[in-house]
Amino acid sequence: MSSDLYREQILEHYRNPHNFGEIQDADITQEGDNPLCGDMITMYLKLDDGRLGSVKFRGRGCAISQASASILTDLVMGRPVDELKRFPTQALLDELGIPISPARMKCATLSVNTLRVALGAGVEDEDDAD
Amino acid sequence: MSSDLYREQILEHYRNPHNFGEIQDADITQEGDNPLCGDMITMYLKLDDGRLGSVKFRGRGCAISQASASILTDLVMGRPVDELKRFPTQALLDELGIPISPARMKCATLSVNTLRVALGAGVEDEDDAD
Amino acid sequence: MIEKDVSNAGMARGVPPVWADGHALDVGAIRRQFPILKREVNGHPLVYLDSANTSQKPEPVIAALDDYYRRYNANIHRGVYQIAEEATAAYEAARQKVARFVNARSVREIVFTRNVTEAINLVRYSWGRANVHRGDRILLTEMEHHSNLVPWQLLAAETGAELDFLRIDSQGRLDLEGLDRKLEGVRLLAFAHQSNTLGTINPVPILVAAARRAGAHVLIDGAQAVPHMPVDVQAIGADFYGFTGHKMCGPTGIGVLWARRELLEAMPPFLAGGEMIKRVSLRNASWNELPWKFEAGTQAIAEAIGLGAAVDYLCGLGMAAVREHERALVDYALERMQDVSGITLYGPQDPDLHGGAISFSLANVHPHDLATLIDQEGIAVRAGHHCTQPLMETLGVPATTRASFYVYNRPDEVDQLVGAIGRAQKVFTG
Amino acid sequence: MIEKDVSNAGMARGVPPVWADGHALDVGAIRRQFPILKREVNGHPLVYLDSANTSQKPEPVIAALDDYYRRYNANIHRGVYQIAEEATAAYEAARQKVARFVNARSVREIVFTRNVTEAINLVRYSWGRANVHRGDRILLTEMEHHSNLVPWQLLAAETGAELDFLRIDSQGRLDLEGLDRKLEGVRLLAFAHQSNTLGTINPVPILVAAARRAGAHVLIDGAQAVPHMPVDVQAIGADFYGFTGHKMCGPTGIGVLWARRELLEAMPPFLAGGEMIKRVSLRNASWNELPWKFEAGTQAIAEAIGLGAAVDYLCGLGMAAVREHERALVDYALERMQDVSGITLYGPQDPDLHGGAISFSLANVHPHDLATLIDQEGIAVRAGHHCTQPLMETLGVPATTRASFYVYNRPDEVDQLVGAIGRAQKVFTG
Ligand SMILES: Cc1ncc(COP(=O)(O)O)c(C=O)c1O
Ligand SMILES: Cc1ncc(COP(=O)(O)O)c(C=O)c1O
Repeated sequence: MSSDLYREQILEHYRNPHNFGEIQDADITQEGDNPLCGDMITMYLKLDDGRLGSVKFRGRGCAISQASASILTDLVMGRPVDELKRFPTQALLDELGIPISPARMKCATLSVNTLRVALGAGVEDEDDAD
Repeated sequence: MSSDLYREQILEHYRNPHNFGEIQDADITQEGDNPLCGDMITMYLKLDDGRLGSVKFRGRGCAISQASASILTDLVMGRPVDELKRFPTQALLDELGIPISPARMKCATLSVNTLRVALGAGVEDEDDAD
Repeated sequence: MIEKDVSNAGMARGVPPVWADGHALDVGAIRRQFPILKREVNGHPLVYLDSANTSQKPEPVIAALDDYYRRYNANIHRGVYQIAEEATAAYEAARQKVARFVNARSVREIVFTRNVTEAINLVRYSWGRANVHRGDRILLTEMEHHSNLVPWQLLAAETGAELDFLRIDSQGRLDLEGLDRKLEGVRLLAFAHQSNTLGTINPVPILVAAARRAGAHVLIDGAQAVPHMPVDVQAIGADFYGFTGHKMCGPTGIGVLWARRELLEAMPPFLAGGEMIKRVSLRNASWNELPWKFEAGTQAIAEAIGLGAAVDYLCGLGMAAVREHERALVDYALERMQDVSGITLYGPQDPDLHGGAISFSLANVHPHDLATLIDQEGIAVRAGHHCTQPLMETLGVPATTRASFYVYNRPDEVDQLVGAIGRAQKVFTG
Repeated sequence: MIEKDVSNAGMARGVPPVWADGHALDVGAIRRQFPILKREVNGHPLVYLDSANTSQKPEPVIAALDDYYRRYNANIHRGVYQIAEEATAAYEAARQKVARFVNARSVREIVFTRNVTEAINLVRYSWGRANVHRGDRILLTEMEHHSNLVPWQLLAAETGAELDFLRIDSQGRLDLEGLDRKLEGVRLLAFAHQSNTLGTINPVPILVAAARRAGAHVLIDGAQAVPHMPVDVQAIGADFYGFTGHKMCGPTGIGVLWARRELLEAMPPFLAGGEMIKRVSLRNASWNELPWKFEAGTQAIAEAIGLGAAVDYLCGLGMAAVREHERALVDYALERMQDVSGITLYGPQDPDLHGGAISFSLANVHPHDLATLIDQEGIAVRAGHHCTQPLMETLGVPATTRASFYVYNRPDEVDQLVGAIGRAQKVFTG
């Protein structure tokens, strides 16, 4: 069984996700889901002087969706909100470090898309490239 | 050019159709047409003691539809109406004596189908055979 | 036991000759007819266990398409030249084959569509809008595929009709308790002959008889039945019965609506345009005879011919033998799979009631992760809601994994699946 | 002269690279790509002059279908396994090719249908029922194919809207006199880019501009345009533009609706079922993103991929070169045919306005007899009303014969046609 696909890092994040939980007095709470496979995520954001002071998430779903959420929270914690509105999907994929097939892309990007919606930024629409 | 398809007999009937015209005091006048190719025919029937005393037709369309009408009128003139209600399509096709492809079958049978409708008999429905 | 009867539901009036075949399938010979099975995926021979989603295609079907395009491609019902005659004859011969295959009374009752989804929508738009009114009820089941659910939601919203649902028991069988009462005031009962998610073969005779007593019309979604068992629409006695070519060895892009002729005669057209008309003036039109009244524009000609070849192919195997083959595979698979640790199997435990699709969950591996992992061993299964989201609600899971079988599957593929599931579990449990 | 502009209508914003090709077609090489052209009919090599009805298919298209079924047949958007990923990628790549081919702004504006007839009916049901009301007017032309006429008759009957028609002149060109007045109160202007019967290339820019001034929506039936000339939907600026795969070297069973994204976003779904939904509960559903919102159930996957291969093929030839080839053939054919005794030619005399389809009547041979007779020499032409019965009324004939051309036709096939017409006339005049 290929361990390329589910590197130990991913499995570790899946089993013991970072920043897992709720922020009771969150400034922004945003749900996101992936109806096709039932992945769900809720992000809790606390802002601090233009920065993401704190971020937590809850969710259920496949290892890729949940591990990517865990990894994302590490990546974005403390960064300026303006910058995060343009946070590139690729940065998260690079950090995941495994090949993501098109069918699993929605799992891998659920967290970053939910974050973008939470911050009032549009979702990247790759289908329109010509 | 193949003369099999348009034997001299067909062309002769097409150019000089038999029983062409109207019967002013017809007992039954029946129109028939073939919307797909625009063939049209009107049959005029005069009954005489349970027999088809006289039959004429008018029409316009392809050689096969018009020649077949001409040939049909010869075949049915004077025959008992009860018998004609069951007049077999094949008898007309035999008399035409040329191979009729499926696409031209509606042309070849327009006259006999119109006659059947005129006599209150149903059209043969070959599609239901199983 | 009533349920035991249902897998023979279609055969009540005797087995039409096209299904007659007492022999077991020669799976080795069958596999050689399916070119895709020679393929390797991720370094392993393809183990295709997703036929409930779409079936693979045998040589004669692929060859029928190829032959059409190479030798006699032409538009049908229009041309008076040779190749157009050939194309028309082949297209209508395919309809005849389909009619015989499901034992329709007449070829006029067979309407070609793109898929069963379109067949159901045809009934929704044409029959439904004319016959379903405010306050009428439409009875469905909670195991319906979205394609036999959402059209009725929209029809209900448009007409003011109400929806109601038959529920399932813990083994994924319909709960028929109070069926007659539930059918009161029902204009249409619509249900799947076989569930694509649970595998359940529904008790068609009971449901149809009850609907008849209640004066309800019956639509059956046969997408999962026609490919897998003998189906006799006359014996079943419903009003509408739809199925889909790509699940029965046929090409994509072709499906079938069977309906009783009187209904089709009375129904207004659905799609309008070329071929479905008799006479057209600038402001008026009249309609062609059945079935062409419902086939607007240039049809999926090659696809219909391909479906005809698929029907020939299945007839050659014998549908009773196909059903028996799948019953045996399911029997074996249920037995093997129930030993997997942490597995939950959905659907009937009795293989007589269980068509060739098995859904399951694992305690420790999400369906998508499982499907991705075992694809690494060349095994194709489906993970998701299988277009039955409400049923997922009932089962209390966001998704399941489903393995489904067809004529080319062997017991050793079940073994490979079970082995791969175990290895996937190890990845997750360490 | 305004009309001279129209054949370049699609190119106003510069030629997208996919059409760029300054060279004349190498018809010999092209013919070798179409296997059916090797066929003999009634002892003669096939002379196929019925491409306006359906086109023949080149090797790469047939091979794309074959390859799909042999190597990666799987349902799309559903499976997470390898062959499903390949099928999904190929299907969506085909959409991308089609989008580029007609220069759509976004792939989301490209909806796959069975044929252009379904594309037009989609607009009828989805946009039409929501946007056309009692007293609104729908303006058509009297040269419309039944597929762009009967749907609007039915929509008008359902909504209480009124139909009106642009007339043609003696050369089969639209009479634009009083166009602005005729457009008053018009909700929808629908017309063919090119007439399948007359060959007329309609003045698209003038019609669209006038409709815009009047606030009317515009639907263009591009069935006869997209296969034969560069078409740029952004430059044209209509609201809906439909075309059909089987006339453009593609398989049967696949067509395209292009529509402006804002319109598609606002339109309710047409067919309901699997794949077009986002979330479904027992009583409610929400819709998938564009374009999938309009693609219910298992799509014509192989056919879409085949259409993608057809687009690649046509791009390889260059659509400007295709148009020029046909223009030259029509020029030659009009000249040769006008010398036939007793012939009446319909449609524009100017080959710049005349696409590759020529309709005619003979004084002494009925179209069906002519088509049957010349089929004996292997020549395939269409005889009938060409799904334009009202236009036949205007022309005052029950039917015409139509010869139509495509990339594989040569001037010597025109010569054979003219010779065969003469021999048919001899049969009838003795
Ligand atoms: C101008 C025009 N519109 C519509 C159609 C209908 O196309 P289809 O039958 O592929 O839907 C055709 C061809 O038959 C056509 O030529
Ligand atoms: C039970 C059932 N109904 C309907 C469908 C829809 O079939 P199609 O997508 O071919 O229209 C399917 C398959 O997806 C099915 O399994």
